[in-house]
Amino acid sequence: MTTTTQCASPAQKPIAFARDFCIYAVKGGKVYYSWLLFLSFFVLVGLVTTYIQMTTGLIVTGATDQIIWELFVSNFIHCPSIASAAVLVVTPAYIYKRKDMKQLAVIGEAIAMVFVIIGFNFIFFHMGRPDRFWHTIPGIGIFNFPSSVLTYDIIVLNVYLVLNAVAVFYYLYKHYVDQPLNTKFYTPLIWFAVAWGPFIHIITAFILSSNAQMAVWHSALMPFSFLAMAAAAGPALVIVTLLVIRKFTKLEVADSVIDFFSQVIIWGVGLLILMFAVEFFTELYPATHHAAPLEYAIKGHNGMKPYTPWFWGVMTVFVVQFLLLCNSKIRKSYNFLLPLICISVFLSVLIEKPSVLIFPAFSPTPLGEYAVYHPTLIEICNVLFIWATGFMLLTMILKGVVGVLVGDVRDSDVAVEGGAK
Amino acid sequence: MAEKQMESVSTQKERNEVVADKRGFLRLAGATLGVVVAACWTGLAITKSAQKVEGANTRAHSVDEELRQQQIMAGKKMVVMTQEEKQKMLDRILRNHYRTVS
Amino acid sequence: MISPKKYVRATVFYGFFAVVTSGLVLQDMPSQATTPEDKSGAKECYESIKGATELVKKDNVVPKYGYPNVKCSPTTGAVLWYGDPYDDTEPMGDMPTFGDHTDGDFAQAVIRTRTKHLKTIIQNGTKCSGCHPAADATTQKNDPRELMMHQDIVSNATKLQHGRGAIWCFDCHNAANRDTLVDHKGQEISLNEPYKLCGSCHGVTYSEWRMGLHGKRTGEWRVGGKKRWWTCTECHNPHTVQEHRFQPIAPELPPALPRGMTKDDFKGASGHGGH
Amino acid sequence: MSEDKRKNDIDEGQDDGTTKESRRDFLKKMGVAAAVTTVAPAATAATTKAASIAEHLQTHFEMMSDSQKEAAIARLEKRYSEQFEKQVTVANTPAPDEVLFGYALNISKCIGCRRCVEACVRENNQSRDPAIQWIRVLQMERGNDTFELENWHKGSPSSSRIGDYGVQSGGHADKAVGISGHTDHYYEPEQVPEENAFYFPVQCQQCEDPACVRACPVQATYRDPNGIVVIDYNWCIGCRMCQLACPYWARRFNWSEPALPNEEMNPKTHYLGNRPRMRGVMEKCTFCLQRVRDGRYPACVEACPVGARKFGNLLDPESEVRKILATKKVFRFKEDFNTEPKFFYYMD
Repeated sequence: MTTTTQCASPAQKPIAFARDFCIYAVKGGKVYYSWLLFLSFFVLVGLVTTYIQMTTGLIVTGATDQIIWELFVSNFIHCPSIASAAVLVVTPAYIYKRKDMKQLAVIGEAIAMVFVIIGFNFIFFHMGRPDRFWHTIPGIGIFNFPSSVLTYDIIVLNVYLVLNAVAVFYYLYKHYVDQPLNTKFYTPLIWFAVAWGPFIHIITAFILSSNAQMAVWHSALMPFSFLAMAAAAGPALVIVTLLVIRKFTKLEVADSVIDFFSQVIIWGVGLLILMFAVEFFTELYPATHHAAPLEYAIKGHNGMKPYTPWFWGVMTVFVVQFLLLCNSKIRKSYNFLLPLICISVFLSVLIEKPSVLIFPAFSPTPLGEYAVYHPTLIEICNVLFIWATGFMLLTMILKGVVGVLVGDVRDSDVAVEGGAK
Repeated sequence: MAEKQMESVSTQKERNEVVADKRGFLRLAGATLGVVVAACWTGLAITKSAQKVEGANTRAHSVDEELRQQQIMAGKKMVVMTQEEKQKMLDRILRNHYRTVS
Repeated sequence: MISPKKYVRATVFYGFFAVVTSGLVLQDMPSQATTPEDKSGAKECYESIKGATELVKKDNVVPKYGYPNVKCSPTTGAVLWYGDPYDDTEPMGDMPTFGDHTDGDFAQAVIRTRTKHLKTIIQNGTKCSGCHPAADATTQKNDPRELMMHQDIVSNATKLQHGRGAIWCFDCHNAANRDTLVDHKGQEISLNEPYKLCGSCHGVTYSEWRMGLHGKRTGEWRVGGKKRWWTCTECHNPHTVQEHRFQPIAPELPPALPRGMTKDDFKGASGHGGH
Repeated sequence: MSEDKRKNDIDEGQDDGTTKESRRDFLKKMGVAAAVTTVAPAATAATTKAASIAEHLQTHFEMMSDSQKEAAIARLEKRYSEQFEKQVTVANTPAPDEVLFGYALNISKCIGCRRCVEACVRENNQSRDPAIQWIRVLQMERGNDTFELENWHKGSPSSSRIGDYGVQSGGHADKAVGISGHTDHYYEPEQVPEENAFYFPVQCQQCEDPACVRACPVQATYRDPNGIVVIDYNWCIGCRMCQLACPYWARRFNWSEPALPNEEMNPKTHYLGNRPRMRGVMEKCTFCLQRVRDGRYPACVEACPVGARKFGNLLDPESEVRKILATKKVFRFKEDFNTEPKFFYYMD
């Protein structure tokens, strides 16, 4: 058609894509930079605290031999929740073939990818010897495959990360060069990723429930309540993200999409409340020793009730959220109430992990001790550091994704061609 | 601009869906087989690395399922063993030991 | 769109806050682990019965295993660790069998000679017979009465509990030779071999002791390996054994509480366990 | 006593000992010589750095060749000798053949004096601050009152003699009788034993089917040929899955760099046993591997003032533990977890 000034050869195109994508991702307006600056504050502080933890050891956290899991694990468990929720974005788009969501599926996959990375970061901080991470790599290390549940989790998360990264960047690249997708490759990939999504959370639940001695976790309901949490917290994050994208970018997001996700949250929170109720009944009615940790969380033990306010607070918030979301007027309040409730859903599911699920479960210890967990400032700073880096990554990747989707990031050939038209 | 591209993608897709002849099926079957073989191979490689430390996976050959079940059903915490139980327990431990060592 | 000056200012602002927060965080760090002082300098400590089984820590002995011959607890003064489990011992010698008990392995058995460590003997600098000559042999065998001496050993001799009041000092101590013991058959037994006397009444315990089920042994775990057998009186005080099998002793310090918890938190906090 | 004299004594002690491998001895001496004679500091720093890199890159102990093992041990001995200012030996005594270790503990004898705990800390070079202890002694109420109505929910009552210790005889229980009572870890009376209390020491039970070994993602913890569950401290990644899996609360984690005073450090160590650990790894009771592979009783057995602790070879019917199994009332703690502990509690 027209003479192209800089026509990249096919082999250079992926490099050009990566370059354009990165350049677009770091450029932005006032709000964009303010948000990144806000996050960078936590990153700066976190760098110091990370250094302290890596040189001093895990003693800087509040963990003890009585309560061995710190905030890192509690937050880690939240990450597969969000990551597996990508399924809820992809499924309607590709399996139910909803037109209004076809383009948005890639955003869900990007969120999944980033949250798997955040999860790995939490595990890295949880390890006593992060420098020995290579011991888990098959080939140079040892993989205790058939018996250790953690190895399953490593496999499942890595596969999910690869699946989503490939799906996201393949889609974006094809969009970039304006070529049709190879559906023979892409469709099975998407289907496979959809099937794989629930696994990451189920196996994360198995890490907990496979411990015979942790009585209160020894429950078959755990994977399902985890999936319900995923169905609640994942779409909550997706809604907030989509609303932000709709407000600040040119990408069109239909109201019907938001409505769909708020429906999913209702189901997620509702099922979650139901599962909590079922589990509490099963534990508390027979009142065997299995119920001891739960009783400790609910009403304390011998005057020690560190988790009681958290427990009741979180449960109340769940119910209130459910009731509020049942009101269609609130669901339609896209600019104020809905994002607020979504953030609250995200946070309440996150807070439920340490204060109800993890910390009380360690009391009594196998030898009958009751203990209280005291998170330290360094630990909290490190957690914030991981979240801040994670959200920074998420913001930049989504910025690039949106750039590709709306056509701001384009192969120069196509751009010129499009311009001529 | 974006809409136009979407259109082109969807037309391409429709064309692909039409193609479903014998060769396509064979290719698909071949690809599936390849994926299965690759998965098996990876699984085997991973499992192999697990057997590096000899005798660590005692789980694999800890037997006597029936006895194990009985014990779980009994829910024994601090219960004195009968002579018979003691003998069985010792047999189990020694058998497992010889199996692990050999 | 972007005014760089503004962002430089904001960065400086945030940087300041970052530094302040880091300072706060550093304050929150656990205090550097201090190495506690070695308080195990005690030269003398006891094995089982305080006041009766004292052991001296030797500086110059370098036995086969480890360095000092004993290590003592800084809190209770008890022996915790034997560099040489056979220190100051001699072969046990023959072992009488009562009934048809299976033979224990005592081929390599060693015991510690009691006479060297008996406080009464050491303090007086003489043997028992130095104060109690053989002339006292006329004393009645079963004649409970107030004692003028040894009230630290038996506070009220008229109510001697061993044998539930049925026996008296000379049922065990040899009236004819105070440096030895005597059994009910009149057999003279050395103070170093109290098991020969105790076993004549406590037969079951004695056979269990021979098999290794009762009592303490140190040394090698192998059957037939060299072991130091602890004799009856090294753990039990025969004069007070009726009141308590073992002399009550002070326990070592309790373990550290979980970090961040105080003793008050823990009042009644440890409770129903073991599931 | 001067420092030199003591060093000499130690050296003599070594020579008296039964160390067979002369080459390793030589290496050891070389290491100490290097430590004592002041080499140019820069060169020392460089070698230290190289050694620490080599230590980071070394593989699992069971997968090392003999020469790799020797090198790894020489590296450790050099490092420890410098750190603790005395000659430290790291043994690699092989496991004796035809041996399966078992342990028996008489709960009717135990007086709760915690000397086993203290001896264990000293023998096994555990961190003093934060304090790590492998043995935990529980104080419990005697189970006489299990017959009273308000205590019935705690479990089925049993014959009074065994009931004294809260232990049920024969059959099975709906709920635990023993541990249902009040347990205290931090008891601190003037003197022990206390009235109406019995004591229940818990340490690693060296299970035949250990939950911790199953949970470890990198096989850093495994069962040695004598049935002891050991840890390669240099292979552990510090994920604490084993600690979570253990129903006996037997494993301890080094939350920080362990603090161990030079004078109190026990210089006779074993690679899989009591060598000083580093920050961020798991540790646990190994039945004093360094002692039992040399034929000696574990430190807790030798320290127990009442002879409540018994140790021996389960394959030998003449051993103390086998005789106890044959003649005494024996139970295992939390048998329902099916981990097949080789640690037996018994009563007279």
